[in-house]
Amino acid sequence: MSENPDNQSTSELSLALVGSGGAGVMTAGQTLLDAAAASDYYGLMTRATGPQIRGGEAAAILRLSARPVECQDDRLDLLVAIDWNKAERFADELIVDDNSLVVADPGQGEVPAWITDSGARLVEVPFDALTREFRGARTNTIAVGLVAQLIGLEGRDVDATVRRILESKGAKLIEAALAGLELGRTAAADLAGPKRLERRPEPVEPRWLITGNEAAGLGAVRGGVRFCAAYPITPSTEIQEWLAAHLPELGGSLVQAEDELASINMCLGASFGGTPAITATSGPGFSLMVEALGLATQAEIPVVVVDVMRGGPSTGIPTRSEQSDLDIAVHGAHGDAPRLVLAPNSIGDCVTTTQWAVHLAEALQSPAVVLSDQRLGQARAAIAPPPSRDWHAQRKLAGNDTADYRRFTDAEDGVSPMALPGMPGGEYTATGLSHMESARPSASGMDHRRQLDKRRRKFAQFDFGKHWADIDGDGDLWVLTWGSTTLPAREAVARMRDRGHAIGLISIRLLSPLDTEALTEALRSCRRLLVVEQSHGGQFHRYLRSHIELPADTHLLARPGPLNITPGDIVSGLEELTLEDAA
Amino acid sequence: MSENPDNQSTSELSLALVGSGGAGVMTAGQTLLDAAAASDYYGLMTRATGPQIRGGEAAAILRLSARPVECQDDRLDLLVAIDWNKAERFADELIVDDNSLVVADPGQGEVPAWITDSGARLVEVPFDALTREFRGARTNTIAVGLVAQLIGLEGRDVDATVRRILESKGAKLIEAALAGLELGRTAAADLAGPKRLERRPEPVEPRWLITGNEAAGLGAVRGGVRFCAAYPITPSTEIQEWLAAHLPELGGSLVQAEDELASINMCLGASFGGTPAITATSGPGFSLMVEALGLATQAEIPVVVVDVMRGGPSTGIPTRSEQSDLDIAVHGAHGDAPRLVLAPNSIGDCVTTTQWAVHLAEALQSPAVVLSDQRLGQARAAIAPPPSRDWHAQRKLAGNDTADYRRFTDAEDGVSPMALPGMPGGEYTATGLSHMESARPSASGMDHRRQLDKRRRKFAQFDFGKHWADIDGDGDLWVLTWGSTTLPAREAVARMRDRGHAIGLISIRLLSPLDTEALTEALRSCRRLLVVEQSHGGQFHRYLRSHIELPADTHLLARPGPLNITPGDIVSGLEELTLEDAA
Amino acid sequence: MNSAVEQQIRILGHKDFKSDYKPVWCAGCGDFGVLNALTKAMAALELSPENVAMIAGIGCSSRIPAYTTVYGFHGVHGRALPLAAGLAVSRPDLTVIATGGDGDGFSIGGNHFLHACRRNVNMTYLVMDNSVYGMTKGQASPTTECDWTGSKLSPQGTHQPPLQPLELALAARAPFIARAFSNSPNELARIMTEAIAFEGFAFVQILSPCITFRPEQLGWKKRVHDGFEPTDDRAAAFAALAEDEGFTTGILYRAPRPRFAPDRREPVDIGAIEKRFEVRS
Amino acid sequence: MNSAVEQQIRILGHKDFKSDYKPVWCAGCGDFGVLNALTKAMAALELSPENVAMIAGIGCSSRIPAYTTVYGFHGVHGRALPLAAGLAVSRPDLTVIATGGDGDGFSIGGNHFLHACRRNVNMTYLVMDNSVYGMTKGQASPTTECDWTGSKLSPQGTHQPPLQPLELALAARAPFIARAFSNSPNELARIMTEAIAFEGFAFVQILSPCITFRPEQLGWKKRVHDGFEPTDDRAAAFAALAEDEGFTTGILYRAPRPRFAPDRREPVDIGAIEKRFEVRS
Ligand SMILES: Cc1ncc(C[n+]2csc(CCOP(=O)(O)OP(=O)(O)O)c2C)c(N)n1
Ligand SMILES: Cc1ncc(C[n+]2csc(CCOP(=O)(O)OP(=O)(O)O)c2C)c(N)n1
Ligand code: SF4
Ligand code: SF4
Ligand SMILES: [Mg+2]
Ligand SMILES: [Mg+2]
Repeated sequence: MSENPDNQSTSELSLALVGSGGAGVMTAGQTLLDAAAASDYYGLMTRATGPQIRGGEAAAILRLSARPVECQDDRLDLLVAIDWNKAERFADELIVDDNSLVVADPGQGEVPAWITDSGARLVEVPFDALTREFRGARTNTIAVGLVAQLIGLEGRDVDATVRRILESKGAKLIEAALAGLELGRTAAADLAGPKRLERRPEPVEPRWLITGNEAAGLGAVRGGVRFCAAYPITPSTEIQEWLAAHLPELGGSLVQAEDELASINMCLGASFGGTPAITATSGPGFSLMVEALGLATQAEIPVVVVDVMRGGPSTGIPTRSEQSDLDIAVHGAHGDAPRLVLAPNSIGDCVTTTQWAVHLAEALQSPAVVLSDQRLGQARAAIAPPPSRDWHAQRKLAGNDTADYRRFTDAEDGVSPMALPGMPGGEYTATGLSHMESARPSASGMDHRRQLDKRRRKFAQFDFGKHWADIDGDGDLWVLTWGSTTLPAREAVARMRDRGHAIGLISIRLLSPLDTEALTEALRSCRRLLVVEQSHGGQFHRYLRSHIELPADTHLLARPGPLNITPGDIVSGLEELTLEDAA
Repeated sequence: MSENPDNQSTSELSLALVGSGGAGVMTAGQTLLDAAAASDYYGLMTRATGPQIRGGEAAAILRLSARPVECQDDRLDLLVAIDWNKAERFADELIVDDNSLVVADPGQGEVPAWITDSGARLVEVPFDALTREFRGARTNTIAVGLVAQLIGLEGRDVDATVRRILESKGAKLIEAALAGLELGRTAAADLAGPKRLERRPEPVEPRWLITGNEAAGLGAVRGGVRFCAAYPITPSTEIQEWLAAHLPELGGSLVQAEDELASINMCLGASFGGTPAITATSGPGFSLMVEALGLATQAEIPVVVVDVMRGGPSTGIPTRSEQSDLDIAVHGAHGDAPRLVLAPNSIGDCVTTTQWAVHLAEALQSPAVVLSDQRLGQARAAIAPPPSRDWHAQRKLAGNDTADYRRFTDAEDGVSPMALPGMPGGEYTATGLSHMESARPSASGMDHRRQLDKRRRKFAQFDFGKHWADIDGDGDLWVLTWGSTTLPAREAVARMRDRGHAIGLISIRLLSPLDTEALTEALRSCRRLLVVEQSHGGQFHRYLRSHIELPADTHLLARPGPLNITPGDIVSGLEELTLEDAA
Repeated sequence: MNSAVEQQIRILGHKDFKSDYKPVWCAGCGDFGVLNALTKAMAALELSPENVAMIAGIGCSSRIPAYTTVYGFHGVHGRALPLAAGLAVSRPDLTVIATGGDGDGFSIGGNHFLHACRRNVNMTYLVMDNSVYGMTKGQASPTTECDWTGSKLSPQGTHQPPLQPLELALAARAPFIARAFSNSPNELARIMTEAIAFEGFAFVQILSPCITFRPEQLGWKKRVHDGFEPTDDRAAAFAALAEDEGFTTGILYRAPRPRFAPDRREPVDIGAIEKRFEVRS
Repeated sequence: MNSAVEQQIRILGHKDFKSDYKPVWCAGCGDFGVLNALTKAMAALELSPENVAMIAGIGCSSRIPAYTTVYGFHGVHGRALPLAAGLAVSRPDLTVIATGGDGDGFSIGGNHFLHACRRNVNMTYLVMDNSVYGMTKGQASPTTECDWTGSKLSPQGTHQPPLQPLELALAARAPFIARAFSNSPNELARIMTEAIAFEGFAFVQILSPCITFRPEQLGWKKRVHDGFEPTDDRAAAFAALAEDEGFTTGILYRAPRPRFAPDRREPVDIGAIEKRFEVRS
């Protein structure tokens, strides 16, 4: 690490880069994250963009830390504005204060009020003018050089990262980029930075650089998925793209479908043939899939849908996160159609939960919905490698002795052995009609009930183990949440503990079927509960109420996306609860 | 009324006709119902059919009464089998006992065990052979003549009804039919019938002969609907057909769409243009509409969808009833998208509730779902004419002063005045994206929340009045239900009262938004509650739990369709509750 | 998947392809003829039931899979083709036959039909066309004549010209396009045999009368005539259609082209893929 | 509805049809040219903004309604045509223009396109075709060349021939079919004017380059040439398409036929309808 004695050293730091699309703040952010990772740091970068297709306003928000972090801090140590074009759109996410440093190009417009009013220290760097000092230099590389220097990133890690990212672009571009880095470093030389990252002790643990969407793709193939059909939709497309690149390497295949009606049905067709299948989408696409998901329930065809949630209803806010598809994930089917609904609660957990979803869908011959969101999916992080699990696609298949084979036999554990095309003697016709054990359609209420009972039983009797939730802590004060809001909740809980509070956290991973017994048990000591979710309607809270008795003193912190829920917000919510108690 | 002294006279009677499709039991049933109506009776006919397209087994089940009835009794006084072809499929709906008379053709197979074991009196009539006595006579007309005679229907009313039904078919057919009636009457002459309907005192109230599906169509046009786009699906097609015949008479129009995605979007297009619009469908079609319903929520376009529920999930049991689309009706949207959900609780109420739905959708610029079901929709009844209501489509429109018009202005009552194409100065672009008051798309969390708050407010502030539920009775014992199960519940409550129990009944008509305050208030005196619904998963019960605190002593009578929920079943459920109490 | 399953050489007759379920169809429905011809075609091709999958949507016609002894999937309305594509792409060892009615295939399923023609996955698509929605009791379908007033849903007719399935298939680049008649069993079985044997997407429109809701279709017998000569020239095929009034049978167009095969890459194991995520310094 | 609204005679310039919203489009996107030409066409037709409705789906191109001063509806992906049909059928007094991209119109919306061609409701359909999904950052659309490997979702190409919108429209019986180029403003405005003035369903494929994800489309300028001569002969139109490589512009086909009009009946009041339910004895 370079030395910069006049600022305080730290093991953790938050920063952001803003600028209009052409300025390349996302690439700059990724370079810094990757370089910090190479310098043995953990870290996270989230993206915020405006509606413009290309060239609109953009912000890359980073947190770098010596310990694993997956959520942004409440505030920034450093904010670098290559320009101020519509940056006020992100004002509620880019919080600076009198401990923050703000670096801006004086030629790119006035510093906005929310910055000047904040008390942050302001420093001018003429990024645009600097580009003229080396032919081909770009403002974003200059910014990378500047930031790296200010926060004390190892120069060789930054250079190596830039080389790697530009690998395929030719020597000339690399040369210009390295010159840009140098320009930035020089500009930083006489600046007092914010805190400086301390050097990490060696040796360090291995880490991965991965986005939540890539992680979901990996989880799918770890679970045994070998087929994907998909239709592009923000913010899920990167899962599809990752699978398009990697399924063929694993002997699998991906089909770009004409729409979501086709993609989900293609998946059902593949799965009917014995190939574990997945599709990825977001709210509008998911809405188009609910009919086929009902078919999967009735015909007992395993299939996994990853819904990377964004703001809704309707087209909503395609580029920003929300946790408001819980209702449709759980209840989006006509008829009585309980299904598996799971939610990853960290970027690394996107691997694990998606893998588990494949395993469960296959074991239970059921559709499974994985509720990820834009916050997890499009964030890139340096994380500890997700643990390997031996969850694989293991379908209960019909044996060789298929005499008198009945596809929907009323099995005690609710899971009827499945025959696959190619198995002689197993021939049957899968159907969305109510049916007898033999698969023969039936309009009889008795046959109907027998299959409904059986399907209920398969969920009730399965041992989901302890993975249904992450539970941590004890005491009478608890936070209950799910999905990506777990990340600020974890941090809030840690802060409360630092202040001496006994507090527990439950993050539910298996939302449906909900393990009401275990949840009730986990909440046994709880007298004050804060439910945290990123939805306007409090969908999670209502869902919990429909299944269990919540403590009388339950508060709800529900906020639609993309309004931030920070660790600080949750701490405030908890303080209210504890204050109330004191009063 | 004809005289038949050897049987007891009655003001109410239940009977059924069974036979394979070709036998025409449905026409026979309708003839009897219509003739009884002409003889000043109320009555109801429900249909049960097998999966065969034409010619499969069928049963027409009738109840005729001097007082309004809309649900079948627990048992039959008379069962007429033209043949026994697969009649056992309906065994659980055709309950006979030692007070019942069963008439069957000895040439058409053995009497099934459930009949012979029942203790019912058995009588043989050779329907098939009788047809040979008059060229062109048909077994079903003979059966009508026989039944009419046995139960004491006025001959001239039967003859007139037959003439009317066959009006367009020519003299020859009418002649043959009348001869058939006569053959039936003669065959009945030396039979002791079951009970005999007593003559009704004159003058009698006016009555309508109508099916639930026709009633929904009428409710729609009463409310002001002038556009329908639809795609056929059982059991909703009759609504579409009724509107196809009648909208053009009212200056409106109907388009048969290529699928449900098109039909719902056509409705939104028409409604955007200011024309109140409706579509009718059933579960599978409804599933395809949820994306567009989310658009209607976000863009605040009124629209009504009547979902005539059938067995699910997936294709399920297309011809039979179930109340299992509550979940998707309430929760079937990605994002936070509260919508109106209503349910008629009688055939006549299909008029009223559909009309109200149109009124509410228009007043609140919101999608509204009307949950009817096959039991209501395809039953035909002689009922009191539904009361006329002054609920009309009354949209809050932008005024003439459109300077600075903002389509989604943050109105205090949550309802932003709407401009319609053709109004100068009101031009705006409706959108499914999150937006500002001006309708301009926005990815800002603040704009998003403002519109979400506004839309929540429009539901919260609206005065829905007392129609949200039918509430009747008091005491500490209550039945809580919705939709078509209200019919047996009403009768069960009446029977309990006859036995001296104080008991109350609540049938919720406005399911969403649920008036939790009023419901809690209505249940204030309730200590023991029976929740009744026709779903396997107890969707209604879970939904109630998510919104209100139910009494500790709450029982659930939930049964999937088409398994019958009779008044007797509900009485048994109530007895258990009261017994428990006594114990 | 199937490679492990030992294949027995059996010579099966067409009755071996017929299940013992009694069809829900009305007596006299054209679909009986389709079922018969299909079982004959499968026998003629010496297929094994376990290696054939019939995929259907919803409708009277779509009930056909369960009346055979092969694997079947009776999906939801309009989605037979994507179900079949997913199966055929992931299990190229199987013989995949998608089937259904004119409503299922050309109304709600029209988009998948278009894209299936282009995509050219190796499968057969048999549409039993009766110009009506039989299952829902007689509404106009896309192929219904515009002046048919027999439906309560369009009592004054459809107000639009019938869709032309063959012309559309040709415009959408289907490589095998034919028409047959359920009442001409031998020609039907022959055309089906060729369609199933064809490598790629083979589409057959089968005129199959609905005697219940379109009894006048009994008259089709007199109007149907063979006449199409297989060509691989699109212009010639368009020209043949210009002459056709909807009752010419035969193979209209046959022009094999590379069938859809998804991306292929050098196989690696998951460990190697995971390594790419590791932080390099 | 509109009959009550008093009509003012105003002469509007094309700028009166442009809103003050800044398009989200990339600088240089072909859709700017479409917006310009459209506002010119509306001015030339002396339309009043309040009597025009532009209906779009989702995509870069589908954003266009809000950039005009007419009524607009930016619906969901692929459903512009049914929205427009519902509006046009119920409000025949309006000028209804449906619009969107090639993904919106031919991929997810393909079925509605087929049926809109047949149904022939009085409206115009303008598709801005850039052979790519711009909005979702560059995936292949139905009109993408099969060997385009620029998308991460189909890195080895699409494995299927591009869909031919004009040929499909012709096969599906659209009565007005044209192609234009966003970079030929005068011809584009002229064709739009004719399409909007046409009584019935008028379809215009507009080649509109995506400079961000298909920068090579800047080369279209050199390939595009006029050439179609309007004909009302389907065979001639098919023949013209056989010669076309996708870059001929002009009106290909124009053959007015009765436009869709739903059933009409003698007006009665609701009371008379209700009377029919009364029990008669
Ligand atoms: C999503 C959905 N919409 C509507 C239906 C109702 N439906 C069942 S079959 C059918 C039409 C069948 O027509 P066709 O495909 O021509 O088959 P046919 O019965 O004539 O053989 C319809 C509309 C359904 N099952 N699902
Ligand atoms: C149901 C649904 N699926 C997918 C998407 C994502 N999506 C938005 S626009 C688009 C494609 C747009 O392509 P095109 O219509 O060609 O418009 P362009 O952006 O190229 O102008 C897609 C797939 C969506 N919004 N809704
Ligand atoms: S209704 Fe028509 S298509 Fe259906 S089974 Fe009967 S004859 Fe066949
Ligand atoms: S991405 Fe392409 S289509 Fe979209 S605005 Fe940019 S240039 Fe136009
Ligand atoms: Mg048909
Ligand atoms: Mg495009």
